[in-house]
Order: sequence, then C-alpha cells, then structure tokens
Amino acid sequence: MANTASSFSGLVKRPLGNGEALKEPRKPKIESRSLCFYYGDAQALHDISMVIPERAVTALIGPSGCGKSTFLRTLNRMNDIIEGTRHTGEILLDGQDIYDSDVDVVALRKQVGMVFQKSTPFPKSIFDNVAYGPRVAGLKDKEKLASIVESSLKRAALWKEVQTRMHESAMALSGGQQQRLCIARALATDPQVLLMDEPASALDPASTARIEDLIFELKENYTIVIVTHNMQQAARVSDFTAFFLKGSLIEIGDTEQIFTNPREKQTQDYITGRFG
Amino acid sequence: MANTASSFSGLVKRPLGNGEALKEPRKPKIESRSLCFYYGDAQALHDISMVIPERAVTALIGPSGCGKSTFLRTLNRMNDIIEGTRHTGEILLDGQDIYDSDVDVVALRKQVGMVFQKSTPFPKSIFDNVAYGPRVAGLKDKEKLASIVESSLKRAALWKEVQTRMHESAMALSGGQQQRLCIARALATDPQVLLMDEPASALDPASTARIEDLIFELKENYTIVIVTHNMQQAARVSDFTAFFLKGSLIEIGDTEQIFTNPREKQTQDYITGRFG
Amino acid sequence: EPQGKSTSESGSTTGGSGTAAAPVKGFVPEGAIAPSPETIKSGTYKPLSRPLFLYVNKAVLKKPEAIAFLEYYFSPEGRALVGESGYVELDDADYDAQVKLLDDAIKAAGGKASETLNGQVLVDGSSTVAPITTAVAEEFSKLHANVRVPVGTSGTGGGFKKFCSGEIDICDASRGIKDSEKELCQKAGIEYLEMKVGIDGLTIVVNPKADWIAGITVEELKKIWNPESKVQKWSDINPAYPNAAIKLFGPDTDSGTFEYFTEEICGKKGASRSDYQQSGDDNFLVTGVAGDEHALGYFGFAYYIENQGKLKALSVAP
Amino acid sequence: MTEPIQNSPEVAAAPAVPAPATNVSLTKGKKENRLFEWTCRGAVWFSVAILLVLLVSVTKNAVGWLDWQFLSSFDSARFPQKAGILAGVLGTGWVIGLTILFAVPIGVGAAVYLEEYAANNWLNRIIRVNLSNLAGVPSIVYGILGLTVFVRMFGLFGPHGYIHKWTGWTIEGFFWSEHFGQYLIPLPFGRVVLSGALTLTLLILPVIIIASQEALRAIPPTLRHASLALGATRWQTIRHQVLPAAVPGIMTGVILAISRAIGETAPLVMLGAMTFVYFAPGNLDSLSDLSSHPEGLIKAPFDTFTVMPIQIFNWVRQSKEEFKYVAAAGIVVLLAILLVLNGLAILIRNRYSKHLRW
Amino acid sequence: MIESLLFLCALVSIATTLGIVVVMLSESVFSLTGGKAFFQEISPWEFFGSTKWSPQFADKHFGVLPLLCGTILVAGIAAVTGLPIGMLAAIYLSEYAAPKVRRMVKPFLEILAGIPTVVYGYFALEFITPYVLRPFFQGMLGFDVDGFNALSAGLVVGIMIIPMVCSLSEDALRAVPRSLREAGYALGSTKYDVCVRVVVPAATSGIIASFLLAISRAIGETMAVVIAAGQSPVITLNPLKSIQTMTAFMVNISLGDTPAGSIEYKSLYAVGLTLFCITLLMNVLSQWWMHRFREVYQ
Ligand SMILES: Nc1ncnc2c1ncn2[C@@H]1O[C@H](COP(=O)(O)OP(=O)(O)OP(=O)(O)O)[C@@H](O)[C@H]1O
Ligand SMILES: Nc1ncnc2c1ncn2[C@@H]1O[C@H](COP(=O)(O)OP(=O)(O)OP(=O)(O)O)[C@@H](O)[C@H]1O
Ligand SMILES: [Mg+2]
Ligand SMILES: [Mg+2]
Ligand SMILES: O=P([O-])([O-])[O-]
Repeated sequence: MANTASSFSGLVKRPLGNGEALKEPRKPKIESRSLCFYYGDAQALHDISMVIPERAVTALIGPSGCGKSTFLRTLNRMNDIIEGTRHTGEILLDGQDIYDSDVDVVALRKQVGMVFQKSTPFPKSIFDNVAYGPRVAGLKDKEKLASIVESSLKRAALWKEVQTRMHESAMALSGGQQQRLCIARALATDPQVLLMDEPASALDPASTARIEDLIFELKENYTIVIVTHNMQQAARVSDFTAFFLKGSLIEIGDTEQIFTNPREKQTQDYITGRFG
Repeated sequence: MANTASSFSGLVKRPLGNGEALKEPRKPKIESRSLCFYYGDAQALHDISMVIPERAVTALIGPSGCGKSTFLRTLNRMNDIIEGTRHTGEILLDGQDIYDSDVDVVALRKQVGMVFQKSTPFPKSIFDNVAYGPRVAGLKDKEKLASIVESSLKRAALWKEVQTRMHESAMALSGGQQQRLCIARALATDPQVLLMDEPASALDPASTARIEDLIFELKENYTIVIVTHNMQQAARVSDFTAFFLKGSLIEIGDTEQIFTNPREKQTQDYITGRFG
Repeated sequence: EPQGKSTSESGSTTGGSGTAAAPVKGFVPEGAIAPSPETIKSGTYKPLSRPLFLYVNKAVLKKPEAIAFLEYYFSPEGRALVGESGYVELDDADYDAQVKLLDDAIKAAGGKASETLNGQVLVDGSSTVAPITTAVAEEFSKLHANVRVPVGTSGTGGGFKKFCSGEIDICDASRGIKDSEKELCQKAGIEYLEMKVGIDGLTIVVNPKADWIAGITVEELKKIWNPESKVQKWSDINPAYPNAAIKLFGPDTDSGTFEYFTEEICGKKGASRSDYQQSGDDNFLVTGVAGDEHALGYFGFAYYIENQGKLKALSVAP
Repeated sequence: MTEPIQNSPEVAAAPAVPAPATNVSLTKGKKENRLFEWTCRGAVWFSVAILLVLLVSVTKNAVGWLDWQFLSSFDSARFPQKAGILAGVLGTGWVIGLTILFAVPIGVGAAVYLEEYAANNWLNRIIRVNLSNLAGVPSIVYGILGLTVFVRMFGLFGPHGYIHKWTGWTIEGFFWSEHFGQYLIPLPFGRVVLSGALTLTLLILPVIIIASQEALRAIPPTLRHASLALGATRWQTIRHQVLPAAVPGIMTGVILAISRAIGETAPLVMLGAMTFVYFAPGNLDSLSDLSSHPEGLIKAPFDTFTVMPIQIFNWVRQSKEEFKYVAAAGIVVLLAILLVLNGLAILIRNRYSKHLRW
Repeated sequence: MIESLLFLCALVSIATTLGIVVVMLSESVFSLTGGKAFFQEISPWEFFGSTKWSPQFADKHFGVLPLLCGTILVAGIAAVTGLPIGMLAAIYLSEYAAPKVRRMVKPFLEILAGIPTVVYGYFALEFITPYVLRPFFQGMLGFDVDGFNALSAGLVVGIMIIPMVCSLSEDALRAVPRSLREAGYALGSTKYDVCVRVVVPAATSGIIASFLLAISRAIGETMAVVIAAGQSPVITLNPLKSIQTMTAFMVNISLGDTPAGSIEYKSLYAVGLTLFCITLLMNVLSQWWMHRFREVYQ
C-alpha cells in the first residue's frame, strides 16, 4: 500500500519561503512537554510532546474529534475560558511556560494570535474590526491606528478590495473576505505566532487558494500553526505536519516525509483514506 | 498529473454484488431529463440529465454547495417542503414523471426512502422509530409491526445490538447506531430506492465501515444513491459516480473510470485535491 | 407590627363609641360643633348632616328573595347594622314609618315570602351607604346562602343611572332622587319606593399632625371649595395658618356626597373647584388625607369613624 | 498612507512572554474590570434584595392571619378576622380554568398554523407582526375590549338595548339545557366569570402563541423531514413528531402566561369585578356541593365573581388597619400559587432540556 | 380541513386587534350604537391642545395633556431606574455569573415579574413614600412630598420592568455568538473589553428593543400607578407631586363603573385609544429594532 501514499509526492509543492532548504534545522518557537488536557473528567489530549519551529507552517491533521483544536487552543490558553478544564505538562513559548501563574493571559494572547474555523467578524465596520486589538491595548492615536489597519489589511491581501469601504459593516463582506479580515485583525495586534483552526474549511476554492497564498507569505515573519481536515491543503501549505489520533500525537515530521513515507501505519491509513 | 489520479486505482475495490461485471448494461431506475432547479431566483441545478441504474450504488460527488443534496432531494420531492422552489425538466421513476400532478407525494416518498447526513432518530423508543413508517401508512397489527421492525433492523445490521432494548429511547444510541437505525427506519417502509446524503460524514471510522458494508449488502435489493464528500468512500462503495460542479453535472460514469481516467479536467482536478 | 387575629377578635369599631378622641389642639371658630352621633342625630351638626336612602324598584318586590332582603334590612338587626357601620340610626318614629312603608308596598305588589330562596338582588349606588348595605348583605347571606346580593359602589349618580335603566334592583343613595332622574325612571317605566335608612354627617377632616386647626366655618369652606377659589395655601384661609400648600381631597362628581356638599356649601349642585384629588373611593381619600400633613378633605362620617387614629375631624360652625 | 509597519525583526527581537508595556495597560484594565463587574453584580443583587424586602414584609404581615379560616371562608366587609379568600380562590380557579380551556387550544393551534402551514404571504406576515404588537398592548386596553364586547356587548341586548330600540324585541338571553332545570344565559353576559375568562384569553393568547411558536421552531426541521421522508403526511408529522417534542416548550409558555393572567388586576377592574362578592361561582364552594347541586357547574360561568388580586386590592385599600394584614395573607396565598406554577415551569424546562438533545 | 381550522385560530389574533381598534374607535371617533362619539362632541383640537382635564365636573374640560404628562413622568422615572439596572443585571447574568447563580437568579426575577402590580402599588404608597422619599426629600432637602406622588409610582414601575429588561437583554446578549467573544479574547482583550466593546455593542439592537418594550409596559402599567401616583390631572414635571396617568384615569372611571353613554364614559375610550396608539408605536419601533438585530448575524 506504500505506493498509494507515495502518490502524493506528485503534488505540486511550492518552494519554501526565502529559498530555505527544508532540512535546515529550525529554532523552536513553541514546545509542548507531556501535555495532557481534560474537559472535566474526559481527557482530550494524552501526553503530547512536540516542537513547533519558528517561521514555518506546522499543520495538525487527524480525524474529527482527535484533539487538534483542543491542542491549538491550549497554545494561547483559549481553553481557560471553558469551565472545568485543566491540564498537566508544560507549554513553552520561547522557553517560558505560558501556564505559569505570573503569565498575563491577555498579553500572551496578543503575542499568539488566533484565526477561527468560522470567520468571526465583529458586527462593526471593517476599520473598527481591525483596529479592535490595538484599541483594547490602549492605542488611541488615530493616525497610528489608521496606519496599523492599513498595513494589516495589506498583509492579509484584503486592502485593495476594501480600501474604499472601510466604514461599511464587516458583515457585508464575502466569506473569504471575512476570513482574511479576521487574519488582518489578528495581524494588527502584531503577534509572533498565528494559530489557524481550519481557516479555509468553509470557503470556496478561489478563496481557499488566496488564504493559502497568504499563509505562504506570512510564514516569512510568523510562526504559523494550522489545523486542517484537507490532506491536500496540508500537503500544499505546510512545512511540518503532525498527525493526531484520539488525543495522542502519532507522528510529526516534515510534510514531505509524512505524506510520502510515514513512519506509522495509522498515519498511512489516514492519509490514504482508509478511514476518516 | 494523471499519475496522481491514477494512484487511486490502487485502492482496494470490492467486487460488485452477485459477481456482476461492471460493464454489463443495467436497467435504469431513475432518469432525470434536463432538470433545472431553483431556490427562489437562484438556480441550483442546471440542466441535469442522467440515468441512475437499478440495484447499484450511484455516488454523487463534488465540492460543497455544488448541488448534490439538492439533486438528491428532488428525487423524492423533499424539496417541495421548501418554499419558493421550482423546477423544470422531468424526473422519471420507472418511467413515470414523479412531478406529475397526479402523483401522490406521500406514496412516492414511501418508495423512495431517504437517510440524512445527520442521523435524525425521533425522540421515541427504538421500536417506535422503526415502526413509524408502517404505522403512518395505516398498519395497526402488532405482530406484523413487530416482524417488520425486526427484519428491518436485521437488514440494517443493528438487530443484535438493540434486540434487548427495543423500548429504550433511540436518543441513547451511539452516532453510528443512530445512523443505522435511520436506515432501518427507511427500510421498514419497504422502498425501492434509498437516497443517502452523506450518511457517514459524522461518524467514526468503525461506524463508517459498518455503514459501508451495509450499503454494499443493500444494493442487492435496492437502488442506492449516495452523496459523499469523501473521495475514498465513493471509490470504495459505489458502482457509478457522478461529479457535480456549480450545479451542473460534469461527468458520470463507472466509478473505476471516473477515479482512474476521468474525461474532464475539472473532475481530475477535484479528485486529486486541486480544490475543494 | 403585625397583629394576630386572636388579639383583635373584638376589633370592629362601632358607631356608638363616636368621637371620644383626645382633646384636639388647634384653632376652633366660635359656635363650631364637632360631628358625633349625637350632634348628627339631633341635627345640631349643621349644615352637613343628611339622610341616607334606599331606592327600590317596585317591580322587584314580587321576587321573594328581594322581599326577604329588604325585610331583613329594616328588621331590628338591620337597624343595628346602621349604627355599627358608623352612621346614626333613625329615631323610632321614623324607623316605624319606614317599616310600614315597606310592608304596604310589598302587599301592593302582591309578592310573598317563600321558604326556599335563591337568585340575586342587585344593589349599586352610593359609596356612603355601601358599608351599611354590605353589612346587611353579609349577615343576610348567612341566613340565606343561596341568595346573592352583590353590592356595587358606583356613587349615587352612577347608581341612579343604572337604576333608571333597570340594570339594578336597589339603589343606595346619599341624597334624594333628582328631577332629571325621576324623568329617566318614568321613561323607562320604573316605579320606585324611597326608603330612609339612616343619617350621615359629612365630615371635614385634616391630618392629625395639622395642629393649627380644629374647627372651620362654612364661610371658610366656601372660600376653599368654590369654583373660583384662589385658596392654594393654608395661609390663604387664615394668615395664622402655615404658609404651606393645601392639599384637597374630595369625592368625585358621581357621588351624592359631592352634590350635597357643593349645594350646602357653595350654594349650587356641582359647583366646585376641580383641582383637587377626587375619587369615588372614600378609602382613597382617607389614605390621601392620612398621608399628608397639609391635606384637607371631606366624606361620610362612617369613613372617619373607621379611621379616627389617622384623621382629625374639624368642628363646623354654621 | 503610511508605510507598512516593520514587522519581522522587531517581533523576533521582542521579549518572549509579556512585554512590560502591556502589563502597565493591564493593571488599568483590571480596575475597570472589577468596577464594572461589581456594578453589574450590584444591579442583580439590588433587584433580588427588593424582592426579598417585599416578600419578607408581606410575609411578616401575613403571620397570624394566614390560617385555615382565611383559606376557607368568604370575604367580610366588616370583620377583618372573618375575611377569607375563598371567593377569590374559587373565582380565580373558574376564570383561569376557562381561560386555559379557550386559550391553550386556540393558541397552540395558531402557533402550529403559523409555524407549520403558513405560507409567507402578506396575510400571514401581518398575523406575525400583529402578534408581537398584541403582546405589548396594555392590559387595561384589553379590559376596555372585554367591557365593551363581552360585558356590554356593545349595548345591543337587554330590555334597554339597541336591539330593543330598533326592533322592539327584547332579548335577555337564551335558555340552556333543560336537564339541570331551566337556566338563562344572560345577554349581554354582564360582569360574569365568562366575560373575565374571555378577556384574559385574549390577553394571554399572544403570549401563548409566541411561546408555542418558539417551542415549535426549536424542533429541528430534520425531525419533520425524517418523518415526511418516511411517507407521513404533514398532519401526521405534526401530531406524532412535532407536537410531542414541543410539549415541554409549549407547557412552559402556557404556565408563564397563566401566571401572568392570575396576577392581572386592571382588566378585571375594568370589567367591573370590583363588586363585593362573598360567594363562589355557581355556589360551588365545596366538593359536596358538586353532588348536591351539579347544575352549579353550568351556572358558574355566568355567575358574578371576584379573583384573588381584586380581593387583595379591595383589602389593601380598606381603611381599617387590620385589612392590611388580611391583604398580606392574600398576597402570600397568591404568591404561593405563582411560585408553584413557576416552579413547575422550571421543572419542565430543566427536565426536558436534559432529556431531549438534538 | 385541519389547516383551515388552525388558520381560524391564527385569525383570532387579527380579530382581537380589529376588536381593539373598533372598540376604541366606537365611542371615540364614530358611534356604533347611535348618539354622538367623543370626538364629535370634543374636538381633537381641544383634546390634544387643552391643558385642563376635568371630565367629571360641572365645568368639564377634556385636555388630555395633563394625563399624558403624568404618564410620561412616571414612565420616564421608571425608565431611568429600571432600564440601566435591568441591563447591568443582564450583563452580569450573561457574562459574569456562574451558571448556578444564573439558574437561581433568573427564576427569582421571573417571580418578581409575577407579583401582582397591586402589591407594588402598596409597596410604593406604604413603604417608599413614607420611609424613603419623605425622609430624604422632605427631611433632608426640604422639598414638599405629596402622599401620592409620581416618584414613588415611577420607582416601583421601574422595579417592575427590571425583570423584563433583564430577561430580554440577557437573551440578546446570549445570542451574541460565543465565537465573537472568543475572537475578542484571542485578540488580547480583558473580560471588560469583551463585554463593553464586543458583546454589548453586538447586542445593542436587542437591548434597545427590550428597552422599548419595557417603556411600553411602563406606559401601560395600571394598578401600581392607580394606588401610588394619585388622581390629580395636572401638568407638572415635579416628581414629588401627585399626578394622574392615563391608565389611572381609566381605572378611576371604571371603579365608579360609569354608566354607558355619558361623556365621561366616552372619554374612557378616547384616552384608551391614545394609550393604545402610543404603545403601538413603541411596539412597532421595538419590532423594527428586533428585526435589525436578527439581521446582524445572518
Ligand atoms: N468544550 C468541550 N467540552 C467537553 N469536551 C470537549 C469540548 N470541546 C471538545 N471536546 C471533546 O474533546 C475532544 C477533542 O475535540 P477537538 O475539538 O479538539 O477535536 P478536533 O480534532 O478539533 O475535531 P474537529 O476536526 O472535528 O474539529 C472531542 O472528543 C470533543 O468531543
Ligand atoms: N433552502 C435553500 N434555499 C436557498 N438556497 C439553497 C437552499 N439549499 C441549498 N441552497 C443553495 O443551493 C446550492 C446547492 O446546495 P446543496 O445543498 O445542494 O449543495 P451540496 O452539494 O449538497 O453541498 P454540501 O456538500 O455542502 O452539502 C448552494 O449554493 C446552496 O447555497
Ligand atoms: Mg476542531
Ligand atoms: Mg449537502
Ligand atoms: O354616597 P356617594 O358615594 O354618592 O358619595
């Protein structure tokens, strides 16, 4: 059955950003150590240890309910909001445990931005959406705000489309535009890490392509972790891929390797569509 | 890129039921002729003409929103329920137009059963769920009901698991069991055609496998039309595959041929994960 | 402090105990008479004592339940209830005359009492008379459980309007029937019987805290209540009184009390200033005066008797 | 505009976890946070405190007055010690009973029509918009409606009514069944139980319809589709699937509407229910009365009545001090009934929301 | 068959509305039963223009402005007290309170809504005026406080609308999708930021709709006002004075059970019509807001 898996090697793979070679060793940005996570009594993550390298795209794949989103949300402590959750183990961001008691969650989340599966624009104007992050951080200077909004929208490849309608409601944008708006909004807080939970699952092929392009560009400056159900997408955009199953990390490695020559049988079965 | 597509040929393909050869000509069960369908002013189906052969599994594939469900639902006139819909063209069931004014919708739906994407057990006992169809058809005889229920559950491969708890609530079943219950419920009305809209999309791999087995068995007696997002599933269970795109039927043919050697470029792109 | 029932078992105030209140502080004009059962009965409390009436549709004197009710009303028990309700009973001569009047009318109508009574007797009208009638109805219902006597309180005028259109059987009235009302009754073909039930003294009340006043003259009342009245403050009546706004409370225009008062004090029926708190519900007026140091109001004697603790009655000088 | 902000080098250089600068703004945020939370919390506890003050002061006044005698006797205009709420309880029972009888089938029927059948045409749109408007009409306006339509019937009937004036006929009512002896149903109804019940029916209908609509809407369409796909007719689907599943929601709505109706005073005051009443509708004040004069069951709807809130209103404005305590006792009885009903609604809501998950 | 039966049920609501309109108009604008209607005797000009209301006196005046003024005064006071408290309570329940607290408090507040308004009226008359208003305004500030006054009535009506505002606003707040809150937090907001900048603005339409409904309720509130606000139709903005509202007038008339046909009786309908129109306007406004509110997320 190896031949089936290897067939993915034929997919067009874009060169890595800045012409870097894939094998070059990367500096770790985030590291999880023996992380277990519980919703009440139900354990959702089992002993996850992995390294997420800096300025690269790491894809999390696995069947539904395997804990991808849960893991992603531990990275910026979004799970704190849910009652009755707890964890053991550590998550280090640049070497510091983000679950330390003296860590300010609010500040952490400014550094670790997040884009959700369903786009979640605030029912405000486009400008106010993007300006939200800087504003809650206390920025009042109008010019500065405007410049941050503009540059964020530009980086999210949305500026041209919305330039003339900055004060219209964000709800009037198309699905793909809304998703890019959310990315711009996350960029406006100037994070170092961007977590994306199936950012293109609700989008049409054209919008999906644009978001993928965007991820590809962003990884020059950001560390990106992306959850996706779409094997092809993972293959296209990521540098590294982690395969989760039932709350455990089965395998992590170079995307190329995972798709062409997985170490684990389960990974192979999943990728070749044996289940899921 | 042909090599990518052809890689699917490597998938295990089960032999067709009764050892029939795939190429053998089949009797058409359902035929749609120049079918157009509109939600209000929006056209969801464009001029669909296709034949669905008797006692075989026909899979409908295509990206989200392409009209698979819409087409499926025209086959038993479930779309009648939605306000402001209309159609042009014809759908023939055994040669008779089901949209004829003298066709009894209720009787039609008894012949063309349907299983939905999300399992929809009634909040009643398991027995009452399965007995519902025969009951609304006017059957009161308790023994007959019991025997219908039993045989339907057996055919849906659920009998053993629920045998002893027929009068417990159907809501207490697992997702996979619920889905099989819905199939049993559909079988109890003794239909000739079974429409299934992504019957396994919400299920775990084990449940999915059981449902696929079931479909495989059922096709000996029923004409089955199945919508699926999962290419591998389509490849595994279907005899024929129809590819929809933006409301149009792009291509229909033997599953083997569609997955190994599609006539249309769009089909190939879709199957190889170029988009979707 | 909540009071348990048991401790106040004998709680109902009877009319007889009258105005035995502590000596009142405040200015009293010469010749002023305090309202009390004695002064009202003897007529010395002038000009505000007046008779109370019951008007009976003669047609209902055929109904045994109505006969029974009226006979009870004018029985000695019924007579006692008048006093108990805070009014002044008729003197014996007057009372005998009423009983005879009733007997004659019943005979004339040809109605007769019956053993098993049921049905309804509809009563409406004066809120002044209502306490007597409800008391009678309450006692009566204990004897005849199947007879209903719902008692409405629409005011004398309101009562007559219903009475003269045949909507009710008996009308409580705190004044005599007017010519216009007689005409209405005639038109509708309603013959009636006028019966006196007791005597009421219209009482002028102020808040007990109003220690500057204990009596008032008719002249002053007119000055306060006439339609062109300029009186806005107590000091407008008498410079010695406080320089505070006077809050006026009085019955509404459908009431016999209003008509009687305006006629006696202002000289013309219905002639009254209109910028005061008016209500057909005397309890509202009681609450109003009791709740306001600078209030002044008028209503039937019974409502004063019930609330002696909360109100101060002014003596009136003719 | 300005040039894109320089990103990568600075971010990379920035200290990993919380920059001090952000911490400064955070301390400020925390203060606001607390103040705001405490203001909001204060608002809730203020409301709760007021309710407690009300309940405690009422209950305190009711102590010693709320006893079996109070529950089992009729009103007394003169003796607070002898006053009882029986007439009000029975009157409320009759009025509310009839209200339920009228309002529930009509309300649920209307909701089923609007949710399951109604096409999206102008008439149905008007009905929908109109419903929420009706729910906001002051109850006293319903009182006038009831007074004019049910109590007076536009002054058409009766010996002095317009029908008599125009035609010379006198219609005073019509005869009911001969079985229980002749009984005249008066026309116009006058201030009777039936008028009150009809008025309250109109008053709570919008509430019931809207609540039932919500309950029906909460039933997932898939349930209907599943039933229809099995060849059930629309009505079969509603009867066997939709209504049973919606019952908890409908019940909650109905109970809440009923508790509103029980407390309503103004519309009944408008109907003229303020009359001093010391008897039960149809003279049925105990179970044994049901056997001794069963015709009371038919007479009761056409009998004069009072209800609990009106009795309370009457007592509370009595000038005699002790009636205050009587009123308090009445309020406690009324609140107890409301409490039981609300509790029931909550129970149903919780019970079924646990058991039915889609 | 069944469908038409059910349709008839739905028609009852239309019939009710028509009934209300016809009844209100029947004595005020045209007369169903012969005789003159209210506005045939009293010009609308006087009704809406004159500043004196004395329908029950020898010298009759029918200027509804004093009643309107009283109504607005009471509703205004109620709005000023009830709306903010209700909204803040809603925010607390939806954003801060533990589910357990919410489950306890919400039904408790629903009971607050279920207490007969008569009880509130006496609470105002026997408690608020003598023990809260008098000591403060009269004792400390030296203002004259009437025994019946608009303020006490307004305050209890304010208390009465708290549960309504709270419950409807809470629904609106909870209808704000969880994802929006998460988006807020993910951008580094504190809870306060998320509340004030994301959730409340997103629910504005729903909150405003609840406000309008509550005000409409306050305008239509009857018994509490009858008991506590007095019966003197005067134009004043002094909340410590006794006033009369439209509803109080209507009850006053019907407590006396004014006989049909008299001009006072007809004025009941004219005032009722005015009241109906005002609340209708408020309801329509609130509907309109609700409608906008629904559009936001879909
Ligand atoms: N808020 C929650 N409370 C309790 N259990 C939860 C919660 N969220 C997720 N879970 C459970 O935790 C497990 C992992 O969920 P998670 O959302 O991480 O899966 P996932 O891999 O993202 O799946 P999907 O691809 O479907 O989004 C699942 O079993 C899920 O049911
Ligand atoms: N009830 C409806 N009213 C209006 N438009 C609809 C309705 N249902 C579907 N559509 C539209 O019709 C088109 C086809 O929808 P359909 O549900 O058939 O897609 P699908 O192929 O089943 O997609 P998916 O795989 O996501 O289920 C889509 O554009 C959809 O938005
Ligand atoms: Mg997920
Ligand atoms: Mg679909
Ligand atoms: O006695 P009255 O109610 O008519 O004043």
